[in-house]
Amino acid sequence: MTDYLIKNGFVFDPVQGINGDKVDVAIKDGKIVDAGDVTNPTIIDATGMTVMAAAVDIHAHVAGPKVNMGRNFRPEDKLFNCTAGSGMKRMEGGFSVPTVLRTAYLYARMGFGFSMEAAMPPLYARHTHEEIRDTPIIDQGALPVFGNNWFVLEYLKENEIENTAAYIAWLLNQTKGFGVKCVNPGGTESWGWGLNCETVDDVVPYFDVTPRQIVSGLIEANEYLGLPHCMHVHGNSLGEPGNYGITLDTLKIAEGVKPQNDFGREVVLHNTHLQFHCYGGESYASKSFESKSKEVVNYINSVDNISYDLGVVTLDETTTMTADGPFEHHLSHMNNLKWANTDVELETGSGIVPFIYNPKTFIAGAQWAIGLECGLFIKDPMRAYITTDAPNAGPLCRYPRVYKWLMSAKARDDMLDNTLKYGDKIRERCYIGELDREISLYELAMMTRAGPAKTLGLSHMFGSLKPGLEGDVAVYPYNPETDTDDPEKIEYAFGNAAYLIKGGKLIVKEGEIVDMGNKRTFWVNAKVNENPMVERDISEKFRRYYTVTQNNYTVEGPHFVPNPYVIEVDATK
Amino acid sequence: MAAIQINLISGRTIQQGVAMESGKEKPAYRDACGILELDDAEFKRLGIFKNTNVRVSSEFGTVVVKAIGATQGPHPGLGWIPMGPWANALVDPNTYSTGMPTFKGTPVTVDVAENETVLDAIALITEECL
Amino acid sequence: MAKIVTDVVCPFCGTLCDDLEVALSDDGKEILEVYNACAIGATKFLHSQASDRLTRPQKKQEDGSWKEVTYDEAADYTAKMLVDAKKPLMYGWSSTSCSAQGVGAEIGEEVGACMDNTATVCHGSTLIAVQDVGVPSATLGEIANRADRVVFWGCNPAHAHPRHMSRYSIFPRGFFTGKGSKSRQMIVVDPRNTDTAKMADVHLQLEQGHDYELLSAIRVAIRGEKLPDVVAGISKEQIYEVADTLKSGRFAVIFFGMGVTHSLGKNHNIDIAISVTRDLNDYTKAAIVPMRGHYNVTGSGQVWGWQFGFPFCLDLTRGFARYNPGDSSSNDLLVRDELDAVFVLGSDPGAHFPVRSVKKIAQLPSVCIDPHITPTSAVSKMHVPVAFVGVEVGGCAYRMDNVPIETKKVVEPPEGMLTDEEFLQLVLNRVRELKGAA
Amino acid sequence: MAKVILTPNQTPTLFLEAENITPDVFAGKDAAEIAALHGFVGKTTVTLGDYFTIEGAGGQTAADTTVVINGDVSRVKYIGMKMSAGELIVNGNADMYVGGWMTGGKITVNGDIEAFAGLGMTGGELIVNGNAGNYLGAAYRGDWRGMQGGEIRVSGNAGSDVGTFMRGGTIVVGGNIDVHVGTHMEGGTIIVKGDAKTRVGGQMVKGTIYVYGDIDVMMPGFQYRNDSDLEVDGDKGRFALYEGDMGERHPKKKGEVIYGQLYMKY
Repeated sequence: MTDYLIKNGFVFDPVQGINGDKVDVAIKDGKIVDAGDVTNPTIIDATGMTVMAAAVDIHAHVAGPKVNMGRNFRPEDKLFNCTAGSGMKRMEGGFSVPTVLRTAYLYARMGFGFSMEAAMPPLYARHTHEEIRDTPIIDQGALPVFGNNWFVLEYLKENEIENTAAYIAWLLNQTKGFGVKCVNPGGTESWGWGLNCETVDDVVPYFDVTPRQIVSGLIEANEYLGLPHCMHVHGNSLGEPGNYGITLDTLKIAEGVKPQNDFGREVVLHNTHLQFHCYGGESYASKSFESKSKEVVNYINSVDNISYDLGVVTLDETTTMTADGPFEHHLSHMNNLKWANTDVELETGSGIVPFIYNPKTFIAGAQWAIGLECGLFIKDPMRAYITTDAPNAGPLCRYPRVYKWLMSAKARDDMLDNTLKYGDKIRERCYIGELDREISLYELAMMTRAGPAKTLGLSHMFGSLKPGLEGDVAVYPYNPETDTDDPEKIEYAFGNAAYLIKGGKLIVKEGEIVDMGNKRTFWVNAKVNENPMVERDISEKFRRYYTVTQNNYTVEGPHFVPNPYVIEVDATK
Repeated sequence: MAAIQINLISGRTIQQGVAMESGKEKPAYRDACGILELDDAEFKRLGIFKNTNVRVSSEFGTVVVKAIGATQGPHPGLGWIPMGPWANALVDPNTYSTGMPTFKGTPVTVDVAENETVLDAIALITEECL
Repeated sequence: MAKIVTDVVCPFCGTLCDDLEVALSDDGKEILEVYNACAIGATKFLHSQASDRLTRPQKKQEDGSWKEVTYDEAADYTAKMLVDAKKPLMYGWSSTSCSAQGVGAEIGEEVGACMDNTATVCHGSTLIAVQDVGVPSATLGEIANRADRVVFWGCNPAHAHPRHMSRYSIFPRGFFTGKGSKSRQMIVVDPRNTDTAKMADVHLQLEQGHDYELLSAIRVAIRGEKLPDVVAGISKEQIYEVADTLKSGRFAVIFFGMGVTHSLGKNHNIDIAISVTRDLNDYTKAAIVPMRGHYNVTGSGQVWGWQFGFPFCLDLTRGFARYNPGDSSSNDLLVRDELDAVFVLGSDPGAHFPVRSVKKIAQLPSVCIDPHITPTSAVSKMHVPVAFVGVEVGGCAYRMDNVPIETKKVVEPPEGMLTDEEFLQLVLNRVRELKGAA
Repeated sequence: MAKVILTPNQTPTLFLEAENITPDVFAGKDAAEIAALHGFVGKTTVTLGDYFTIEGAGGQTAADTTVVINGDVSRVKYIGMKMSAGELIVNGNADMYVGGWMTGGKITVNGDIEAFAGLGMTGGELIVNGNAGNYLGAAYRGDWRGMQGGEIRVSGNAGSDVGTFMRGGTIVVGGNIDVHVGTHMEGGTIIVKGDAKTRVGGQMVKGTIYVYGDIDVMMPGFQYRNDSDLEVDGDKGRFALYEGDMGERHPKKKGEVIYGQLYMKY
């Protein structure tokens, strides 16, 4: 394997406290090493450029059944937008829901090394893994959804944490999943009857359990197992005016819970796409709707065991997709566009609706502002990660644009003054006008690398350039000394990495993708004590209520996970 | 000889499925699919007994099949040929720019062809195409 | 003592039953019996081992006779045909595994083919409708566990999906449907008094070809608006009654099949059935599920979806993917004379396309890859027999509700026979050699 | 106005895809440059010069460029695609996608055209002195934005799916029309001067359809409202107004529900 030495770049690595210093970065046998430890390395001249560890995406919808439904039911998303293959690359297509090839190439061009598929319906795990397998270059994992799973509902009604944990361990193994995702706890099961859970204390029909019990129990089970990632929640009443109170209720469930794991993770709850959960007011009308990002982020600032990602609205035509079935139904009534829904037996559901965040409307502009506020109010950027909840709040390709808005008050003002029709109203109803903070490159590295890697329990592999970590390095054509004059340079640079080295392989060279890498699928194998009761419950449910046999449920073999990276966890003590 | 006009539809039958999986080159496939199911009233109009060979013609082609009594009827005005090359010799290929030929709802004429044989699938397709 | 293989997946229809048990001879070479399967599924397993089966490729000679060739020769012929053609069609892809579909997609991309699957004559209309209005759906287990109103519209599962009603839709005693069929109201809409219709609580024997009008009338009735006295041969009283039955259920499901996808209006018939389902969700819970035919037609749409973004009717000739049924669809391409070569795998257009399209296949350079002798192989220039997927080689397949299940290998194929995937890999390698040389 | 004349000199063995045949692309180019423009036959790239004899030159802009095709182009797709200005005249039959996604200018076809003409059109004029195919002025697959502006006039008959998901503009069909007219229509006007078959205005939300002749089967969701004397596209007559589709959602304006309107001429 070639050794690399990246010379003369401005390096940003918050884990090592390197803030723009010119430090050489060396890679040997696929790992970062001290610059002195490489022999005859290939030199990459990063003069005038920004060097960071490859980025880590903690939450995106890029593989699996609902993503593919989003592709297949939106041919118009690809009209005049498909491109031919060239060199190593195959054909690509799609804007809001790109094909797996375009997803991989986009991530590479944006300097990413790892992406977490944010919601995997367990019964469809094979599908998710087939897409992950066909997405070259980046490492990926997938989070199975648990918040509406019948086993979980039944165990947590009685607060049976050990049984819940045993079931989680079993399911992670069966589906080759990475951690615990919880979407609209209880609400999606209620949606099986056309209903919803709108607060943390609404009772799930028949199962007689509340979202509060589900969230609390899943956090406890997650820490009982000591999984690398914490419980990853998308709370109740997403997108509803006035939902910030429910968000605070959800976050407070984690109060006092201490992380228990061997991976250096310090949080116990990750609230995803916080933007959608920070709304005040009673309707979407400009006289009622308001931002409550400050209230929510201030609470998070006051504790130390919660992280979140932003979910910034990028003001595009996009495709919303979530395991929050009732929300998508609600959305379809708002815009009358096509609506796909799949309820999954015993487990979860999902919905998909195209959506246009129109900058000419007050509400889309306010959502844009709130997402950015979530990134600007944070005190500790190690706990706030930049996402667009791709493709829900905006397409994956817009990440660099979000960086620009976060890093430049000028760019934000330009939006408010020139692009958004209701800029003044948005300044009035949101906090965006009072925020002049500009995220620095050092903070950007926390919010896109060091932070997400730590919360995923992967800081021993990703997120920093410390010797011993994976040889995942991105070099961007951005000169922090001279390119500060024009925010557009930020957007360009972070969408057009000059170099990406992934696992020690040169993937992007002078802006061109030259290698398909050695992609791995990450999953977590949690060992628990034998639990005959849970085993019996599982075989009983398969015999009576599933439409596949238990033996045919297990995802196994090189077809689905050809290049696994298994993280072992021992919870037998 | 009498001739009648009916509306032709086609689709799967379990016999068609079994015969197809047993080999489309075999006589059993012809026996399962080279048939036209008609209501009793249509047999009266044609003046024939059940299990008589008939010629079915549409704007798009002609085929000889054996007329049998409706197994899933009555279905007045409808004739049924199980999905397969015999039905497809007759159907309307117009897709209305959707990609889907109009497999169901082809107006056809049925007349008696007692002395003609029902070809097997391979012979039929060979005769029509080669 | 026979050896029993359990949890076998049936590679026939989109029901994708996964509880089959196959009894093998002591040496594991012969299938003796198939348990739990329907008549068609059992036949598929048993016939796979027919003694008169072809085991080597055959090339048609000038005089119409067939001559055995090697797999390498067949792959070379296929690769040359695809590379030389300006606009080849690669059709089928439904009775094979997702991994074979994946290799096929790479070939299609390399040679700039039009690629289409059997949805084009099956549920292609459904895919178009889903693109227009979406699809509120559910897995089959949701239906087994919850549905108390079950509609079969233009489909006849008693014949086409023989175990559907017992496994998923009518008879199972699910979590919230403990009384099985007694928990459910069954409505069948079909112009024939089918064997499915005979089991129904309500049979609407509509006039053939007027599904769109009847579905529209149900929407009108759901909203409580006025109706004409008779629509599509059904009285308005009966239409209002059916609308009420559906609205009053806790969970309604509409299954539909070729009766609507093949009849006049095609995608619009599905579109409006989906609209009915959408409407019902304002009153209760409702889902709609297409009764997909081939066991893995769904899978090919999925594989193409994540690789190219479209589920069928792909035109890759320009080096990127384009899609428009009516233009890039097999039957239109054939009838309009847009093609100069045809490749078929995992389907039988010779039996299932209108004869006008089959004639075009017969006139063009053509290759048919299929375990069986079929009307397609009869009109093709080359026939490549392969191992049976789901019997002699495993692989992933997607059920009609998109649930992926891995089919099993139960017995070995005859010695020296290749699988679809292996043959495709030979073709892909040869294509790359030819293109590299060019 | 500058004029470019294309005379077909061979029929493509398969079909020629020629979206470059528009005033927009021809503007600023001379005959040789136009002849060098790409077209596609299957996976092969060809030039317009391979299939046409080209005379004249484009004007400075699309607006002052007229393109004339003298001859049969019934095996040529995408003529006038995305055209924004100027004029295009086809003296012969043309294949699919004539004027697809056009935004302005004028196309006249003196012959018949195939399906998908005026797909997703937002402006301009498309005149067909002959018959048109299916999906005239409709939306591309999956899109809810069909024809949004401009005008399509067909002197002969039109196929099925005319004006699907139409949101604006006008389609006039002088002859008869096949099934599914104005399905999912949410604005704009369709005038059918001949007969219609079935499924006129199915799932219609808003917009107006006039039918001068007969409709074989009326959709059950349309309700008779009243009669009125109207002048429609220069033709005076008495029309019966039906509103619908009652099975479909409808917007409200000032408290009043807005329906699709279907006028039948007596």
